Amino acid sequence: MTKTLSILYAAAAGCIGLGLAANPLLAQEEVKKGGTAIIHMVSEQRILNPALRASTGVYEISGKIIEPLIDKSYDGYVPVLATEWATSEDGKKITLKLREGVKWHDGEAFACDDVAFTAIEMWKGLLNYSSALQANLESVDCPDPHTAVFNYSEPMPLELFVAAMPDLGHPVPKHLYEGTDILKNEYNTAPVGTGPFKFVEYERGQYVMAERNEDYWRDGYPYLDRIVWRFIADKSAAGAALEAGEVHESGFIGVSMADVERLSTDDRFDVGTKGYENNVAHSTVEFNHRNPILADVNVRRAIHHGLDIDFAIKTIMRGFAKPGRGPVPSVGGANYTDDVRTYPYDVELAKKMLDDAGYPVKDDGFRFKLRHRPAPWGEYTQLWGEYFAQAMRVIEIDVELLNNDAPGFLNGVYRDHDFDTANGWHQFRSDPAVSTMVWLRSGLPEGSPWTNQFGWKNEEIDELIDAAASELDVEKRAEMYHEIQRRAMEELPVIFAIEHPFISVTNKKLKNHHNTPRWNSSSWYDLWLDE
Amino acid sequence: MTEAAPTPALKIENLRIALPKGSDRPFALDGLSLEVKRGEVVCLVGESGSGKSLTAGAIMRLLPEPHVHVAGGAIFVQGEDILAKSDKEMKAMRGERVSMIFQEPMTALNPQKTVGWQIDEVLRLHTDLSRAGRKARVIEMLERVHIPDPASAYHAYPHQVSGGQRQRVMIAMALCLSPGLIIADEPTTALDVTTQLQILKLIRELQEQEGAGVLFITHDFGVVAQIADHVVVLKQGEMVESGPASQVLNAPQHPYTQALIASVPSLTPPPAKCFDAAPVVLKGTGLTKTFAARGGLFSGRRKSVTAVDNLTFELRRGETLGVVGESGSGKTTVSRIVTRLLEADSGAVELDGTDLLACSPREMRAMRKHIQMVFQDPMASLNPRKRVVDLIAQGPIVHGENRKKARAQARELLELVELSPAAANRFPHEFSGGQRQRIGIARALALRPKVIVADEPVSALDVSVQAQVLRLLADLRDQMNLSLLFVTHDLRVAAQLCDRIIVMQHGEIVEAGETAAIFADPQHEYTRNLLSSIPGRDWTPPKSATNAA
Amino acid sequence: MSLPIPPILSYALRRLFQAVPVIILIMIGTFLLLKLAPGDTVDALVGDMGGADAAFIERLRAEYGLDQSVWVQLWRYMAKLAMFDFGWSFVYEQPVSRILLDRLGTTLLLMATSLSMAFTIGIVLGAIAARRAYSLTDNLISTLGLIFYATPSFFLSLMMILLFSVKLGWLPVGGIKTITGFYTGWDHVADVARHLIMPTAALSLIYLSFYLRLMRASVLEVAELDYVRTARAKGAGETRLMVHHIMRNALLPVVTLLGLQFSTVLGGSVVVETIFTLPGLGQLAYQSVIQRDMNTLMGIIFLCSIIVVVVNFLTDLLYARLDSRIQLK
Amino acid sequence: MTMAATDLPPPEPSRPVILWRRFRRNRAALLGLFLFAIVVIMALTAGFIEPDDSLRRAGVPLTAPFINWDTPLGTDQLGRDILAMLFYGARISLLVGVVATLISIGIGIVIGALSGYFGGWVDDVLMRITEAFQTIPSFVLLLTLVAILGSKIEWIALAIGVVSWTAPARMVRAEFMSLRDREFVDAARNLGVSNTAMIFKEIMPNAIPPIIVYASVVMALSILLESALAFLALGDPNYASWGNMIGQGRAVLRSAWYCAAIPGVAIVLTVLSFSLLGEGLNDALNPRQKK
Repeated sequence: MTKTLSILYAAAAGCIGLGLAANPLLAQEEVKKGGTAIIHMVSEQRILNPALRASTGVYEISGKIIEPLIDKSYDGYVPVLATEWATSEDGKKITLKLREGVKWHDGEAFACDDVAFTAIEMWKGLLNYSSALQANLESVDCPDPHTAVFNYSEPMPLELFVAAMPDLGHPVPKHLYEGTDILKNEYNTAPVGTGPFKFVEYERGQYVMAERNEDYWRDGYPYLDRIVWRFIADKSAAGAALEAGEVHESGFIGVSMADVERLSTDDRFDVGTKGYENNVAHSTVEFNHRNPILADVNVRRAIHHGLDIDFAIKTIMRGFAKPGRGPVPSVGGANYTDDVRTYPYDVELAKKMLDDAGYPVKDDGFRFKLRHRPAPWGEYTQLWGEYFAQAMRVIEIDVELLNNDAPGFLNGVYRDHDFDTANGWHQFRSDPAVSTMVWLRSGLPEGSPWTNQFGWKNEEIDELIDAAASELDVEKRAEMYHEIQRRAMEELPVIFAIEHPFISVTNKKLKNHHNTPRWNSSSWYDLWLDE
Repeated sequence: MTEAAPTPALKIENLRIALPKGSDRPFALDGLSLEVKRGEVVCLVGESGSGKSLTAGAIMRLLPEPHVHVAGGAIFVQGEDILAKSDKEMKAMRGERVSMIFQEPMTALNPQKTVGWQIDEVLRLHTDLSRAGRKARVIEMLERVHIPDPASAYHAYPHQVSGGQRQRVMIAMALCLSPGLIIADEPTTALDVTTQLQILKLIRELQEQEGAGVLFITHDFGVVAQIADHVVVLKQGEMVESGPASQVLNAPQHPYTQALIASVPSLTPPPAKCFDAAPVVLKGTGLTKTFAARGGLFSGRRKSVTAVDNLTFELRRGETLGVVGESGSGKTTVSRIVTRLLEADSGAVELDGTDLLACSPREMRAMRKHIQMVFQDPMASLNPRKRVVDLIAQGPIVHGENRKKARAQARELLELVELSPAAANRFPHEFSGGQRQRIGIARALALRPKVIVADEPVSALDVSVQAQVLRLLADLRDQMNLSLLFVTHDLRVAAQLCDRIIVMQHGEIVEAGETAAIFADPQHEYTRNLLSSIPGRDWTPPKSATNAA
Repeated sequence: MSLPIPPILSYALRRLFQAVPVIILIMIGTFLLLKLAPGDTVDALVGDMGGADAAFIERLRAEYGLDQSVWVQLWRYMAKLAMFDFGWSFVYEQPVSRILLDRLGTTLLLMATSLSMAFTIGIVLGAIAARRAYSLTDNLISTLGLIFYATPSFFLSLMMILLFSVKLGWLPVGGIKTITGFYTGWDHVADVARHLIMPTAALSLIYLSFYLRLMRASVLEVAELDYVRTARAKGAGETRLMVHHIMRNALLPVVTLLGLQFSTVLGGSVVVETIFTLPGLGQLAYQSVIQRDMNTLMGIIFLCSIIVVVVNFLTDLLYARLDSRIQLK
Repeated sequence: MTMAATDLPPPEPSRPVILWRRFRRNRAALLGLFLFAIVVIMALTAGFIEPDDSLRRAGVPLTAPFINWDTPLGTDQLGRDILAMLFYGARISLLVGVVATLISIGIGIVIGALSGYFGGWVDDVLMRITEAFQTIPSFVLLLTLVAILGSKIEWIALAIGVVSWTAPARMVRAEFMSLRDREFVDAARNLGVSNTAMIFKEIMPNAIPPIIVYASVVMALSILLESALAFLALGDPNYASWGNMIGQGRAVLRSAWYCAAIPGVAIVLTVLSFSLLGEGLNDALNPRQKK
């Protein structure tokens, strides 16, 4: 799947493939030790405790300082702080062997107590997304300092547990948190972990700095002396900083798409999507199904036909994207199918469908008006929203864009449901179980962002989603997801219009970069700088 | 310094000063010739716009060039042709060989520098004296201009000394290098009459000591009579008469000079009329007004000033009551209290038996038509955005008159105040000062008031215009049987117009009575002092001249 | 006749006393205003996290006291503020006082440099323009000032970054210091100065024209005054006139503007700090608004009020020093 | 002898003629007027340039200027015609400028007039409120208001007006305080004119010239503020505004500079025109008092 993507994107922008292909050759070079890698980040992270906040931004920094129990490589899940994992027959007990001889940065030994404390106090109660996952976790036993036993009241599939660990399985030192107000603990912003780099300082609004951990448990690592994460909110300025050599890498499309395109032809940089294999996102158009016009599937279909997705990909995403095919993205492996209904760009057809649906053009030149909320997540969501309005006017639907800042947008769409259509940018959550669930399942509690708050309800799909989640047979499960995907494309509760990969721009002086599937979140113990 | 005695301090030959294009005349000054000998005071007399101040500018070479520039003639300061001098040479002349005293002592001194520093600057610019030497010289000068406590005055800022003292400082500055020529441009116009006399005496005294020539510019024949050895009269840039003071003052040759001198109000009041039979129209009782400095919580109390203290007066129908005093005497406050533009602290103002001070704002608005005002500054008292007809008609309209009718009446009033009806549709700035004051009078009359309060109505006007306006006021008063409360600082004016006067000092009446009686035999020392300070008191303008006014 | 010693202390106290109701008004107004905005800090946080489930969101809201009524929240806030407790920032996970302290330095530095640059260059150019009023020099200076004023600061900033950082490589694109430089002493000062050149230029060029125009008008006006004529009649030359007689009086209205401009410049620094990633209060204020970080924003506004009060006080002192006629009462 | 009282000087030309003569003397102001006229003409003729929808896709995205004559100034990322947006943007700029200025000057006049005319506690209270508004950095207040109201262009104009009234208020107050002491006000009061008429009919007309001059400053500021909001992605995307164009254009600044530069120059020239106009109006309306 990685391959297909690479080829595809290489086709879109010829040079990226070259950049990636050049990598293996360079890997032969002799490793140089020392140096400081400077990494660009768009927004400040403020909290640096991955056991309290699950987001890529937090991992990007804290992943070098606080290690997870288990990480992911191109060859599958690999042990980090946990060396072995097993489950009991009834699936209610998961036993982990913990790595010995690991020390926290303050010199204390890492032990099962830490894992037990973090799991109960943070993963279960305070960590977003994890609280659902660990809802049935009853206790964590420590038969010895290097064995942790997770006790569940209901069976917990081991694969699910393991798959969640790279993101939701970061232990923190119990001795620094016990007996304190966890949410206000000072180590949340000055993390102490076991990772290859030790936290040095966090200058608000400027940078976070971490330095080499001399006592790192992987002998001889890390190579770098220091990592600095620099916050530059303005993407144009970030592009300039990359060019001026003031930062070495910018991940998660931290520069404008125009600069991504421009820098991809620049010899000094590797521009590519490698290292984000689990991370793709959709640019969507979301309908408020409470609006009777939009409740009509033919109207939604007509709208989709009115969107020139190829144009949008070419112009807004500079070709670094592909048309979406429903809630499961093309990186979804076996669960993905492209055998779904598609909606080619066809203005005349769209107009005809709207006429047929009973919405002829009125005197003012429009059929009806939509109040559209574009997500304020920066350049492409903004342009995508404006493109939506532009395209709708071509098929005689008037669109009023309601621009707001982030809380205003989230509130307007997800809590007040004060919109007809919205557009957004939604990250695929590694497993279709999660994504289909949040997007298509009805009956979710009000107010949580990036979930189905659109008034969409289809009992058959609800049933399918529930069934797929508990299905153990991999093939059957995949078939169910194919079916959900097909129905989603048929019914179009949401238009998953464009599938985006994430893109990094990396200075070629950085070596061993983007060598794992969640590279920006990983520990970078083997990263080095050719300077 | 040149000791050659015959060289005059200043000699001007056929001087011509050009005005910028589009001005009302091409030359501000056309063909002026005069000579100021050492030890002589030459008065350059003229009304506003006669070009007298530009003459001073030309001598100092401080005209606002290139718009206004010397277009011909020659100026010799102590024999040197200054028009031929370079800027640098001229700079060296100024302050050292020719110096100047200005009209407004407040604005003519830099507010941010001490008095000492500013006099010292002259020495710094023109001498090599040491610091201590300069300071000694400055203090000496301050002593010579009779400033009390020169040592502390040295460190005072201009705003910390009184107007008269400031003018003394200016004089000290002008004289400190003993220049051969001193130009005094209306140096006493802004001063009170008693101060004026002191300053005039001081100038004379120092000039005699130094033997310098003085070119004294003024519009006031009283001042001329007081100080001049020689007089030059200017009219619209042209020299109309020149001669020894006694000759010009007492036997003017040119009709213009004659008219000017005739306009100077005589100090002899007309015979007293009897008003005992007339009813009292306006009566003030126990009026008191104190200005308290506004204080905050931490500001500390500032001294409050009692502007008017327990003032009582009566005004009968057809009578003119003059309120006379120097600045700060509270005379203006009286006019404002009576019209309730200012709230008195206590007392009563009865207008035909109604206490104005007890009226509600609504009642007061209605009462206002009975008591109207004529203001001092004819420019500032007319709303510049209103046409004349609207200005005059405004009062009646406010009091319920039909607009059309009010405007028609306004046009009639214009004729009454001897203005062309064509003036009705113009704006105030298109008129001369005297004409504007006529408009102000018309406005006051529009409401057919019983009482007119006039606050220094002629003090901003040239002497000839002043005479006309005074005559108009008197005529109207008699014609309409008006009562006039007339506030003035000018005793000559008071003498001409007022039946009775009250003399005020520090908010109190020091003397009151019939004008003729007071002028003839002042009882209070202050009144005596005032009367004796009137410049040119001993000179009586000749009445022989054709009385054009 | 001698000048009494200005009772500065009592004056300062009185100013403070007057400022208190204004500050209370500001604080309550800002609080209620921000409460009117759709969404709260939890929305912003959850948006930042990339989502969370509903129960978690409710828990956070309760944790932060956002489930209380607005008036309870306001009362609690004001009660704390009365003890100079700015509260906790849920966005930065730090006490607000610490955040403010971290940011204050940069902002004060930026403002001090830009305002003093704008002021100095503005008055010098203004004086030159006025002395050669209506000449070519004057037109050039005045028009140039207006053009700078008319150029949006973000536009100017972007252009400068393009030219000086990317094309020429002379200046860093942003930040307040070279993070990996570890400079100390004068090297540190020089490093910070290098980082401040472009933001200072961007910010000061806007305000420059204010001072320039005001100074030009002021000099022209003062030059017409009687005492300048007096000084000329004493034989003083043009330079002397300018230095001793015109400048100080002409400066008075300009100094007043300096005091008034402080909070305006703080507002103007929002954009400049954002582009140049300067960790200052302007950028923080912007972030606080869009994150609904009530406590931080309130802290900034409070701090800003205090600074404005202090700056105005200092301006008054300066004014009183410049103008001998003014005595502090 | 002297001029007879009834002799009147020849009548002056009408006021507009005088104003124009004074205005004309300032060459920079004439340039300002010229630029301003261009902006107005652009706003008026926008409908001719693009009768339909200025935001429609008009050509291949990111066409450079002077290549395709259908889109003479090129197109932006979504293929929108930069020329059409420029013309419609003039409308938005003028709209924002005029509306915000009216609001700001309106509030300023009311507050300043009351404060300056009545003085005393009215002045104290109103000035405290003004100080409060001045203390909060206006741009931060603007951001807050936009966060509350959302980014509709009407709201933006309103918010800009609301944050910029303090300076006009102070100016009007100062004008009123100085005019209040002028004799013509006493004269009117002495005629029995009421407070309302005094404020609006006597004093206001005299306070208007400096307000008009200041309005040009507010107008210029409003346009700059709108563009700064748009730069922070808080503009109204339903309209082609110059600020929006720069905000979006900066993403392609390096490859398609014209997307940001053309509206950038438009803003500079427009704001410049207002400033120059303001100077000219100042010359025309407040000529130096002759001494």
